[in-house]
Amino acid sequence: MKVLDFIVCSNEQLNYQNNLIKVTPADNELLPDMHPGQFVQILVHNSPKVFLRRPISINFVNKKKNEMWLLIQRVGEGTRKICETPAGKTLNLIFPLGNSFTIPQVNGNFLLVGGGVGTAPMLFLGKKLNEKGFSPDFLLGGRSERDILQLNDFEKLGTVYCTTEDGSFGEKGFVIHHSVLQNKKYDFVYTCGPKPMMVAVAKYAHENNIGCEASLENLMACGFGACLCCVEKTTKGNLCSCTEGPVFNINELAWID
Amino acid sequence: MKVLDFIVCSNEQLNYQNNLIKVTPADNELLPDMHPGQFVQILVHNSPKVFLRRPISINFVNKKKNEMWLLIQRVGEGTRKICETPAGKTLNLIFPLGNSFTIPQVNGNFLLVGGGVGTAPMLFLGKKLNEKGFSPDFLLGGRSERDILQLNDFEKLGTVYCTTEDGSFGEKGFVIHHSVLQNKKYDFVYTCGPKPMMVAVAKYAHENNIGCEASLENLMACGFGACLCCVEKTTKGNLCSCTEGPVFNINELAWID
Amino acid sequence: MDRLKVNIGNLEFKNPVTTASGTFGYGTEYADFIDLNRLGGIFVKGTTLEPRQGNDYPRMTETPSGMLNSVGLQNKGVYYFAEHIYPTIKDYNTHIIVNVSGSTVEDYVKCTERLIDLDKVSAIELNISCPNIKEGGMAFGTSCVSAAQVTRAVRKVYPKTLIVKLSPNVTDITDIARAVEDEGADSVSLVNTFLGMAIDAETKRPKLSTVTGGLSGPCIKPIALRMVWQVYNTVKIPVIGMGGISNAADAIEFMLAGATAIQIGTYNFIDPAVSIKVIDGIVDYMDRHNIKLVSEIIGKLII
Amino acid sequence: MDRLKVNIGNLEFKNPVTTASGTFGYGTEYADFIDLNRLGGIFVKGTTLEPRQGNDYPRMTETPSGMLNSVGLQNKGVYYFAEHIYPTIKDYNTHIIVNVSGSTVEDYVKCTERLIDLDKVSAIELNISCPNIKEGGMAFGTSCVSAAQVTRAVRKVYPKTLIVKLSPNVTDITDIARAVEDEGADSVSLVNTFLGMAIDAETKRPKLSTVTGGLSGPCIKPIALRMVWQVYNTVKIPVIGMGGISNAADAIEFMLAGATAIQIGTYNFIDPAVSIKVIDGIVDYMDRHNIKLVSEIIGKLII
Ligand SMILES: Cc1cc2nc3c(=O)[nH]c(=O)nc-3n(C[C@H](O)[C@H](O)[C@H](O)COP(=O)(O)OP(=O)(O)OC[C@H]3O[C@@H](n4cnc5c(N)ncnc54)[C@H](O)[C@@H]3O)c2cc1C
Ligand SMILES: Cc1cc2nc3c(=O)[nH]c(=O)nc-3n(C[C@H](O)[C@H](O)[C@H](O)COP(=O)(O)OP(=O)(O)OC[C@H]3O[C@@H](n4cnc5c(N)ncnc54)[C@H](O)[C@@H]3O)c2cc1C
Ligand SMILES: Cc1cc2nc3c(=O)[nH]c(=O)nc-3n(C[C@H](O)[C@H](O)[C@H](O)COP(=O)(O)O)c2cc1C
Ligand SMILES: Cc1cc2nc3c(=O)[nH]c(=O)nc-3n(C[C@H](O)[C@H](O)[C@H](O)COP(=O)(O)O)c2cc1C
Ligand code: FES
Ligand code: FES
Repeated sequence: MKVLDFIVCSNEQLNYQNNLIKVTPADNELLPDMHPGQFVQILVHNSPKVFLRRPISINFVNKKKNEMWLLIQRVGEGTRKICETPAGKTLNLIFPLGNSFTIPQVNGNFLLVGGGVGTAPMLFLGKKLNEKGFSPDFLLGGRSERDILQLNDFEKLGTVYCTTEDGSFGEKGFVIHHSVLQNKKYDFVYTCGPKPMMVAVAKYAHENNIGCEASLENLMACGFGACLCCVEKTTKGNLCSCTEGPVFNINELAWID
Repeated sequence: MKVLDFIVCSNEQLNYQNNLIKVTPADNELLPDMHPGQFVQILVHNSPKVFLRRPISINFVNKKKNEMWLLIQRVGEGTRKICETPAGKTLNLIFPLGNSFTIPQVNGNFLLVGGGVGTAPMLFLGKKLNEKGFSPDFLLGGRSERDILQLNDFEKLGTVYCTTEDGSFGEKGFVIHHSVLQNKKYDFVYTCGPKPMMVAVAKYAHENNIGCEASLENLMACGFGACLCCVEKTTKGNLCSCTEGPVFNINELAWID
Repeated sequence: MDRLKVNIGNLEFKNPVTTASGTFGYGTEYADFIDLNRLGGIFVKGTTLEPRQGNDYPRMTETPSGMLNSVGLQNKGVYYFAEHIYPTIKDYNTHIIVNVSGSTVEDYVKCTERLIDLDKVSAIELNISCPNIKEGGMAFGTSCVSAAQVTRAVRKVYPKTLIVKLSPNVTDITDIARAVEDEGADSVSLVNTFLGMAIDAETKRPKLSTVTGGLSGPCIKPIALRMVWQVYNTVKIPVIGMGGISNAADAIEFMLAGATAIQIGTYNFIDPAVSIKVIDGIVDYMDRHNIKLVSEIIGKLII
Repeated sequence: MDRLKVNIGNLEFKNPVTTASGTFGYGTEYADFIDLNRLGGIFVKGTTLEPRQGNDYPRMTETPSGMLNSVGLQNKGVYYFAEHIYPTIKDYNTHIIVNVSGSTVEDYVKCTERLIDLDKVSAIELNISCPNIKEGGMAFGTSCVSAAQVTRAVRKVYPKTLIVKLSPNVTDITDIARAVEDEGADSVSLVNTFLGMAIDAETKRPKLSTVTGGLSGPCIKPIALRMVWQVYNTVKIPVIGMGGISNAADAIEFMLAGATAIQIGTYNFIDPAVSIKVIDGIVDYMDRHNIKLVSEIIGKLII
């Protein structure tokens, strides 16, 4: 873990509420090894309302360019301010934080389910699986076509299925209703997104006896295990989702009774 | 008084610590009549540290362009943030606030003494005197040559004398030591700047039986008479420097015993 | 706009949004910015029996998300108010409530007596919580005995709506609220400012001439909200909530916690039109949440 | 760096900058960010006799210039601490001070007893001010009688440096400070968090599972500073000040107000290296002001 200034290399507004920000260490220091599921804590230094840092997943790492990608949805003042940072300006990050998704040792049918901006860590995870020689399936959900993000990038890594609530792209409905879940047998499922979606995915996995990991987005103050604010109730008691998560095996979680 | 968004037409960094910002109402509303000595309260909306508005004098009004000028010295977070506002962006102002300098009805020898950024209201005052057909003298003081601001503008309005503490421009020393004060007899003196300077000027005026008005820079919360925080002790009791000032006749002030 | 009506004692307020004493002058200071007639009420400047010069400059300093003040109840006294100020504000179509302050019980009573006959002064707010005067002031509001004593004395002479303004600088604000309720207060308002302090490290001196002053603004909102909720759960009389309100969401939070009406203080300095924006924002919230009457929000926190 | 030394009771601190309990884990959480050996001391996590799961999620919400927490003393208990955590931290070259919390006087005493033999635990900080547990906690710190009672009981068994951490949720903090001084406390630390609350207007629900929680961060600094100054002017034992410190100027303000040492809490979350920056900033201040020994700053507010 480190606190480091990053320079914004580019800041692209992907749609009405999402930005893709690519950053590189300001002092050209080489990025350390980072793992899918890990996140950063971003300082918001120009707002009277935002006091704490904001946790954002590592969306992708481009080792060659020494760049890290952050995919951000503007939901409030903090994410809005971060997304206002123009190329050339700096962002101060604490990174890399948290545990990461389990990378399987042998090939299988892997499904990566992301809802909304919860697709963010899935790109990095897909890439890592790719590097292992695996070709995962992606199931991406959004409200409408414009909410499906980074489609081209995902398509390079595996087969992509989509759902939209209004049916404007892919199958109509929620990810959990996508036909691929009926038609194909998976060995492991990874998920990140709104809690109700993750719970539904977890139930699907549980019922079908499939291993499943979910990445939580609990509210955080520190992000590195000092405050104990981000706890999730688990079979092992209250665990910190910032150090013992954000990735949890669904069997540990108190989601399914 | 009004609360209005202004657009920054230009923002020029004059030296290491001063900016000249020209603004015009965002909705093209015509500027009302404003008077030298009056000020505006600027909202600082992008700082975690600044809570209150910041009072800044009206430096100049260009009626033709419907522009108001603000001359700002970056002394802390608030003025720094204001000076970071680029052309095209908006500043929210409450204006015009406060009383104003007395404009004499008959000609005479007028001296306008400004120290540091205290020269700000003097430009507007000089202009008004000019419009009346009077040609005032200006006495501007700064630490060094680079602290003497808007010299060209002042020279269009009257005779300019300067002092610098390091002697790099004009006479060496403080304004109060300038030879013109010995050599010329004035009928009225106006002053704005650091308190010790204004007190010295007030003493000079008092001793020489010259009328004198000073513009104070007391700490303000509201700027329009609601909080009673900005009071100055006067012969009439505690007066609000935002509504009953910022301009006071030195005879009212408890500065000289 | 009947749906915004709320009642404090016998008084009907056209809406729950009022402005806090000491931050809104006599209302006239804001006449350029807003239509004062739209306000639920105006709590005018702290008024004492005798004129007061207030404390020495500097009286103010900025703090993180707030400010400290030590104005010290500068005002021209209740007689001047009644004769010279009241006539200029009495025709506003909103409640005028005078914030009565004092150093002795007798002061409070005498000051109140001068106000009884002013038809348009619908109520008084007894300020037993000012941290910025040497004698009396906050001391009255930090003990049940003295809070009860001054309330009792004023209640005896004042037939109209009596609101008592509580100090947050106490171990248990519900004790004080109960004490003044027992003495016949029609309502309690809270909170006044928190006693605080600021130092300039470079000069090694206090930033206020009085060393300590009263803290207000958004920084205090979480504590104020907690106190309003506690007091709402303790007394039967209506609660008027304040402390750091800067927008409609804040106001609604206070109402959910139990406030029948709210006051906006310090934020008027930053946005002189905030009170009107809060009224409009409450209507918008009611529309979005399908709430017919604003009174349906009061105390409706779901736990 | 001898010029930075300060003394709390019999203990010498290499500098006045320490980190606040509950915000700094066991120190190890910060080992990646700073050299822990540079700190004056580390006040480790609130420790209780029995393990505690703490309160339900959500336990945290942001507020203007601060945050509310209701962690509720989640910890594995003093036995686990002594056996498993202590060995991993005992070799840091800084003072380790355990924050002892409990629900009954007996809990405090037993928890303390388990710590006596831990050589490198130089002192304990008796937390009689936690607003986030149902029984005991803050209740001990809001009355002189119970504050005295628990201090007396612990003092009886604990021979090393005993610091008592005071609650700011009281009418007069100097009363409590005097009460614990009279019972033999070597030092008082203040302040703990202020009891506050936050509501989500849209869902009409409290933002914390426990409804109320403890407010910390820069927002509370003016009140905390005032209390440190009051307590410094009341007791003879050294005062450890905290509440919203985020930079060296803040730390110096607390020292000018009378703090012998300071603790940094919430701001560690925003800048994990803030404690070291504060140490460096104090040295810089001393150089600029020609101050030889940091102890020369203590209580040197000019009034
Ligand atoms: C480990 C982790 C990884 C994350 N990765 C990403 C990412 O890659 N991209 C991304 O856009 N976002 C991500 N988030 C969520 C992101 O941190 C929040 O959206 C952000 O903190 C909101 O800040 P704000 O100031 O914009 O909104 P606020 O003004 O603080 O809140 C706006 C609204 O969002 C809600 N909200 C805020 N934070 C959360 C949260 N953590 N969970 C649920 N609701 C919340 C608030 O209750 C409020 O209703 C992640 C969160 C975590 C914990
Ligand atoms: C009526 C009026 C007119 C003014 N006109 C101008 C102007 O035209 N141009 C201009 O640059 N400035 C002007 N000022 C001063 C300006 O308002 C302050 O410099 C500004 O508010 C400082 O804000 P800050 O956040 O940058 O500094 P802060 O961080 O608030 O303070 C930085 C330092 O400046 C000191 N300081 C802050 N405000 C004042 C003040 N009002 N008087 C003395 N010391 C202060 C602080 O104590 C601190 O030491 C005027 C002030 C008043 C009251
Ligand atoms: C400058 C100033 C002056 C005040 N004067 C008074 C007063 O005269 N009487 C009073 O009861 N409260 C007074 N208050 C307290 C406010 O009415 C209010 O209780 C407090 O500021 C909290 O609300 P806020 O955070 O919205 O400002 C004053 C507050 C400020 C900031
Ligand atoms: C998340 C969190 C947990 C805390 N836990 C404890 C605790 O266990 N024991 C304790 O005495 N104080 C605890 N505190 C209070 C701090 O030690 C400190 O007194 C308070 O936060 C004020 O300082 P600050 O504003 O610098 O944070 C906690 C504070 C926070 C924010
Ligand atoms: S966010 Fe602080 S421990 Fe997880
Ligand atoms: S600044 Fe508020 S009355 Fe002058």
